[in-house]
Amino acid sequence: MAEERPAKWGLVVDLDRCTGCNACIAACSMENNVPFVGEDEVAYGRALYWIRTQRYWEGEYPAVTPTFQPVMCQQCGNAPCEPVCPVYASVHSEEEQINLAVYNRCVGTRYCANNCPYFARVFNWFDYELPEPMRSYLNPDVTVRRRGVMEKCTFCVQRIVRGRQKARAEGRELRDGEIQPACVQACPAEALVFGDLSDPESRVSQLARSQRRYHLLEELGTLPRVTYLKGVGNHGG
Amino acid sequence: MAVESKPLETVLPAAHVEEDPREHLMFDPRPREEMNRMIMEAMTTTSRRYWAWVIGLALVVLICLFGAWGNMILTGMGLAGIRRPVFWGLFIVTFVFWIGISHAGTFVSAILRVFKAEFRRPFTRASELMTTFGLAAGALFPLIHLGRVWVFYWMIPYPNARWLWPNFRSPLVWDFLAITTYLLSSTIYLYLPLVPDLAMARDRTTGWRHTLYRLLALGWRGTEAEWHRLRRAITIFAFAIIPVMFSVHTIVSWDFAVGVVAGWHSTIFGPYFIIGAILSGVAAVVSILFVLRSTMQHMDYFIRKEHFDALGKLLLVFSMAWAYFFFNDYLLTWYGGEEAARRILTLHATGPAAWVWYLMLICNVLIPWLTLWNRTIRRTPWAMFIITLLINVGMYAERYTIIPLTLGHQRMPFDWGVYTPRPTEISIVIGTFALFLLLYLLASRLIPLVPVWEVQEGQMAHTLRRVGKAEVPSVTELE
Amino acid sequence: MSEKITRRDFLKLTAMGAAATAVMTGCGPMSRYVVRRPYTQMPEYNQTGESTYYASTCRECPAGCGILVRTREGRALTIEGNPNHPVNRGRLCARGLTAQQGLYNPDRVRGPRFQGRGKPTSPPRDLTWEEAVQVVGSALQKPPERIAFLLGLVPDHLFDLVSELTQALGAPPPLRYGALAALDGRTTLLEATRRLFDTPALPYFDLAQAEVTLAFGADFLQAWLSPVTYTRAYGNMRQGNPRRRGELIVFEPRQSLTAGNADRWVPIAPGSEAHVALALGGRVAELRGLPVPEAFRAVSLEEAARVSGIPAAQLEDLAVTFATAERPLALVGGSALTQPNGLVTAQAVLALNALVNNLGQPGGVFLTPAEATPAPLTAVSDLVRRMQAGEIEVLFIHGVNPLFELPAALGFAAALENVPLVISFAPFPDETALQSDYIFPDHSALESFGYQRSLAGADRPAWSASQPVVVPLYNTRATVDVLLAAAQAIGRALPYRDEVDFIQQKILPLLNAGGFYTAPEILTFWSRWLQYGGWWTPAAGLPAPRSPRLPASFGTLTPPPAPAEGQFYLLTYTNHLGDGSGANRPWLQELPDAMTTVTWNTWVEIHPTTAEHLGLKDDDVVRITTPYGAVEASVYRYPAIRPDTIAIPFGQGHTALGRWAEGRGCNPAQILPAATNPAGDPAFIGTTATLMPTGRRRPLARVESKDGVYGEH
Amino acid sequence: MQVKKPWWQSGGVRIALALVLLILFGGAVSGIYLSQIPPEQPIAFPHKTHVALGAQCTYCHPAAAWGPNAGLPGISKCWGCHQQVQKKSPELEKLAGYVQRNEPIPWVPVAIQPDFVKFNHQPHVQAGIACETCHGPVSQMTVALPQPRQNMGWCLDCHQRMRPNDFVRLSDCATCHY
Repeated sequence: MAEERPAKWGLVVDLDRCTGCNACIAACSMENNVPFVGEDEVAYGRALYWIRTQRYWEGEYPAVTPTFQPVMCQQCGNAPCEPVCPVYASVHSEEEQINLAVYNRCVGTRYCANNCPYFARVFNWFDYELPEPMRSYLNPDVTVRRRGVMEKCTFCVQRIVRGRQKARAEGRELRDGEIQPACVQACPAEALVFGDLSDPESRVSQLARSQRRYHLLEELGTLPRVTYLKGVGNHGG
Repeated sequence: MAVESKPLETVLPAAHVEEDPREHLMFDPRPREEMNRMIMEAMTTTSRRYWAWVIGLALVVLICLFGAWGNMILTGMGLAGIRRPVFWGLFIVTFVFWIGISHAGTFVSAILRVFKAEFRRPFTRASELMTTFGLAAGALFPLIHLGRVWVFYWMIPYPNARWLWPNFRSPLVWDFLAITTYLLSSTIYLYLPLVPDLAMARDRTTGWRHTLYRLLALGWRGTEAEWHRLRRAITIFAFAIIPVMFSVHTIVSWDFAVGVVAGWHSTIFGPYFIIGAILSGVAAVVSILFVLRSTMQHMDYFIRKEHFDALGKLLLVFSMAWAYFFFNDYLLTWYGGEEAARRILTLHATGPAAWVWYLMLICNVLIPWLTLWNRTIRRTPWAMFIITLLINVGMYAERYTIIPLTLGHQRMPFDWGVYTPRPTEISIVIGTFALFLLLYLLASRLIPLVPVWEVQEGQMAHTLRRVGKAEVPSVTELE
Repeated sequence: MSEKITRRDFLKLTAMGAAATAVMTGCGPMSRYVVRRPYTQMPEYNQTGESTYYASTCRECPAGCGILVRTREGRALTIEGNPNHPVNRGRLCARGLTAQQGLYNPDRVRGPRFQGRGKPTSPPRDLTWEEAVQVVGSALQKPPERIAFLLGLVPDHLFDLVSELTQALGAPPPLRYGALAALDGRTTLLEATRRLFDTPALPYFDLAQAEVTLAFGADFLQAWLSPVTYTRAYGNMRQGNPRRRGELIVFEPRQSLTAGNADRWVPIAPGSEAHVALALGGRVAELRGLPVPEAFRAVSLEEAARVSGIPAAQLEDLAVTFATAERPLALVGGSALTQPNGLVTAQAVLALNALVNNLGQPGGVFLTPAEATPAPLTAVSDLVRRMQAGEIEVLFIHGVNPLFELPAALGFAAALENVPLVISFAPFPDETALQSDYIFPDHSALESFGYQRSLAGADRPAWSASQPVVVPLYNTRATVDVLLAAAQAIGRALPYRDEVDFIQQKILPLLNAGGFYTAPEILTFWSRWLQYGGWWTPAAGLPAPRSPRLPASFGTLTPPPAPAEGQFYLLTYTNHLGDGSGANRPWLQELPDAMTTVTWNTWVEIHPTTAEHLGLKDDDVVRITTPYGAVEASVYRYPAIRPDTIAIPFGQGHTALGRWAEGRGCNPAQILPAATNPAGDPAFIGTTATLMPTGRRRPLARVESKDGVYGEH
Repeated sequence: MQVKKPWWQSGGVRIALALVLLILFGGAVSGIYLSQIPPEQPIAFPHKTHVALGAQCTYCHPAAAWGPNAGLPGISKCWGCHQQVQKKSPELEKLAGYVQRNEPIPWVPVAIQPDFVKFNHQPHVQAGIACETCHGPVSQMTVALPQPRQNMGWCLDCHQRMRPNDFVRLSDCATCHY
């Protein structure tokens, strides 16, 4: 049996490739049983996107151009959400080096969400029931959250765990690119790359060393595991 | 017992010289039995209006607080107006408000006791009750604001089948522990000086009141040894509870200050919150004293203009101190130079909800500074009532500025959001105010609201001595 | 005494508390016991708790992306891209990713029924499939020239079968129409390629390897032809080309997602694309030292600058950039085609590629096989005319929602009244289905067999296969089977046993056609076909267009009329809701529009200075009036649109189609003209509209913070 | 001392109070009791007999070896043997009935975890954990019985005892909760 090697999962977002099409949101929501909340609740800022594309405008007409930046949980190495949770529902995984959202432990203080500088966390304001037979598409690998629970991007930890179990059952190491979160898998522009940052040869590590790299709100010292690659030139960010 | 006589000028400010010292409670003694009777009368007299209030408030508590809360538990936190990114709203604002109010009792009875401020004597009990009931109302909010209140006990450290403990790094756990400690110690501190008065009441009542007071008076007989022990206990508690009081509001401020939220992440928050708490607490004491004085029998004997005057001076000082810390908050942010925090503070004054910020400054600074320097205003109870109510409105606005208005405009402008309170949370907040008033109303008819023995003790210590041609007030050091 | 009682009461209270706690926290698993029914015959490939994947084809738009549907215990869970598929290479867009919300939509039509056109005199009632087949059979027995089939853009196998059926009956061939194809300008592209290259075909632009791309109108990142293909190509153009980072220049009156991602967005006046393309072509020919073809002499650079509102210097700069680029590519589609000058634009831009010699080159233009192409709007209006004239006795409708998608000005609704028998095969109660006599619901896409063979995004010959991934949820039946059964019942049987047999016979020629797998006989081939999700050649390769015959003129040019005072050019465009069939997917509704972040509703985009001029604020409801009608929508002050243009997204404004679609926003088809361009595609561009504030406000559910992004409170 | 009895010492109130308490307490006790008894099964399947006859657990629950769920046998598996076995018993009659109607047997699994616990049999079987370790002495049971106190501490305790060096990974929240 191959020895378990702890991983340091990381994501690279190439903003020069990203078109802002939002397929990542759809992929994520369907994989992770993220409920839709309806027009009024979205208008009030209660949509439950685990990943959303921040769209700012640059320049003035006619040289105006949008900049797209998909933002999801940055899986900080030094995460502000973790120390403030009174019950360890927001907790660091030593094994995967990501921030876990343990739904069944959450009591719903929402402090983690206040303290997340990336606004990556969303809250189940209500129980969002799906009419029959829509519940049939719910992914059984992901817990359906009830009201009063925080949730956020998990890097599709269910896929990580499944992938590791599969590799272990077959007695081999994980291959680079074998595990892909739903957003990475769907991204039509191939702007998202996922992998193990502790392996210097992995594709994600190579991209994360790019000269175009930066991290969101780097000055806060949160050590995000998501690396952004700047758009090139003064456009197309 | 050292007896010292002081020159008149040091005891009373120059302005008081012409005043007859006999206007002061301490120099206007009445026979013990009469005073006891007055207190008993105040405690046992109820009017139709009183019961109407009790029933009304009880209904409000039942419907607005427990009804709305129950509905929110069953439906979801979405009934409150909180949203991404403003995850804390009125609940936490009101929580901090009540914790602030609860500082008054301890401040008045412990700090003023330690500093031997004699004017405190008639209203220590009234303010200690505020502490306990303020905490009772405030401590509900950490529960109310939980998304899943039915598993609140996971925050309590106890060995369990899950092998899990609370996260002691979390300020919410500190908060939980601090508030529990404070509630416990302030309740004991309320109870200790109550014992002789309960015994007094026990000896003057029959029926269920007698039974109740007999149980609560713990067999107090008033022997020298009992008095000695009581004094010791009160002194120990007075000193012990002061750090607890400071720690509680510091820890409440840490709920915010240890966060990475721009505008919260400030070292000044501990003292800033304590000063704010004392300001709002003392103001609330004045408001309550006015109500007691104008609604309960014989209270105009115990609570006099001199008390409003003294508390008014305190308020002025604390308002200035608060303004100083408010200014410091800006100073630190400017010096820290963080763009996000700077933007937050600018937005407070210019954003869509800037009126809250101006309301805070007007109520906390402008109004006290313009009025409280004036002796006549300080000695006009109804004016003081209005001013202190306004100060508490200002302090509420301060907490509102610090919590939802700060959370709404953090580092990622794309996700900014404006928070609007919704009926459910407003109703719950009103419900806790009703709860506080209800508890106070009930307590006012259950326990002596004025610590008779403390007043009597003070009156014994204060005497007018004839020095030459003048009558000079003098105080005997009791302990 | 009393003390004792107090103590005892206290103990009682404690016990009660403990008991209550025990009850409320739930000590045991009693409430959790559920009955499980194991398979009677456990399928070998199916394991409880393990996922099974089925390869199929996405039918949310006609691009035909390959999908892998993850199922477990007979339920379709998530949809992933098929990594081998030549169109999407494992990638997928939001529409495909949410297709299971169509399958499990609670508002589906659950069985054949008599619909009665929603008239109170003939209330709907359920039918059996035997009755349904009988109804279809007797309908097919009507005089053949009085039978009409109106089909959607998917699936191709149904179109093939109906073609054979109508041929056998002697009826006119089926019409294919879809708002997506119309807004793409597909017919115009087909006509342009026919004129220039002699082959009507949809062009395939090798964007990934192009180094300077001029795009006229085509929003290929979101809606045009095959968005996933082109988005992948876009990514590779930016960062996947080892030679250099590709540059993208887009001419559009309103910044679409594509223009938003461009290096340069040129806000061209609507309707002047042909002028610019011609002028650029002339200049490029000069710069490359070629004789300027006659057709390109029609417009000078100055005139183009005047008509389009682009400074001549900028046009010159663009011409130089394009002419001197290593691998230039010019791309055309969408709003550049759906206008009176559309056919000229299409020819001019395709010829521009010929000028820079990129036909069949890497980073150039190729032609995809164009079979089963959509009908032009002119053909549909012809059908409407015949319906109106009472020349149609039976109308079969499948895969299209003409009452929603067609411009209301065409008069389809009124014409439908004159058709005695309308049979819809819609799986959803859409507008048209509710106005039909019968609804005989087809399976939803994830329950059906089928194929797509015209894949505009494939870089090689390819067929994409569909197969059911779940057992049909309701009493639905494949339309192919219904038609085959009906034909048999009336004694006009086609030589196919059922749908699968039909598909197998149609794919027989692929057995040894050089695909990446071969098989000796159909059953082996069939299993591979289902396993891989289709058939395609192992190597990329599309025919290159032959060098074009450039006519002396591409056609007459009409300069766009400048809008009168108070009038604005009206644009409509498709976002992730597509042709509106996606509006009943709640997650597509919840998905923020890429450019505006608005969800769940329709908005009208107005330039901020125009809005200020008109005194309009965000979220003000305005009435948009054209000669053809009026709709109402909330204002979105959009900084990236020409001040003389307003734009409304297509896809909302349903009056039917289930709980999530109904009564939401407005349908711009209500106010679009029925005019066509010379190729027969609609000529929407150039329509002008007036704006009238209604005095009401309806806040849009936007995800962005107006305060944070625009600095407004 | 002549003190009037307070209302809460009056007999009626006390009896009423006692009744309320009794109901609450009784309800709690019976609730706890009900939660601990095994559910009714469609067929009183005798595990004991089958194990005694040498049937391996993974014969009927084969997926335990390679998948997350051990799986419940379908009627085809039961009938594979019982077609041959002539012995008549009422329970076998029931089985024959299901087979005849081609109906799945509506078993009620007893070894279940809540939705938020993602348990996978495969790694446990691979690590050589015997079925009885968690499922109890099935070889002595007729119908399977729920094992009490299969809570988180029980999982962690075993993880710590069996794999002390791997406990960081095996106590990671994401091992079971996501």
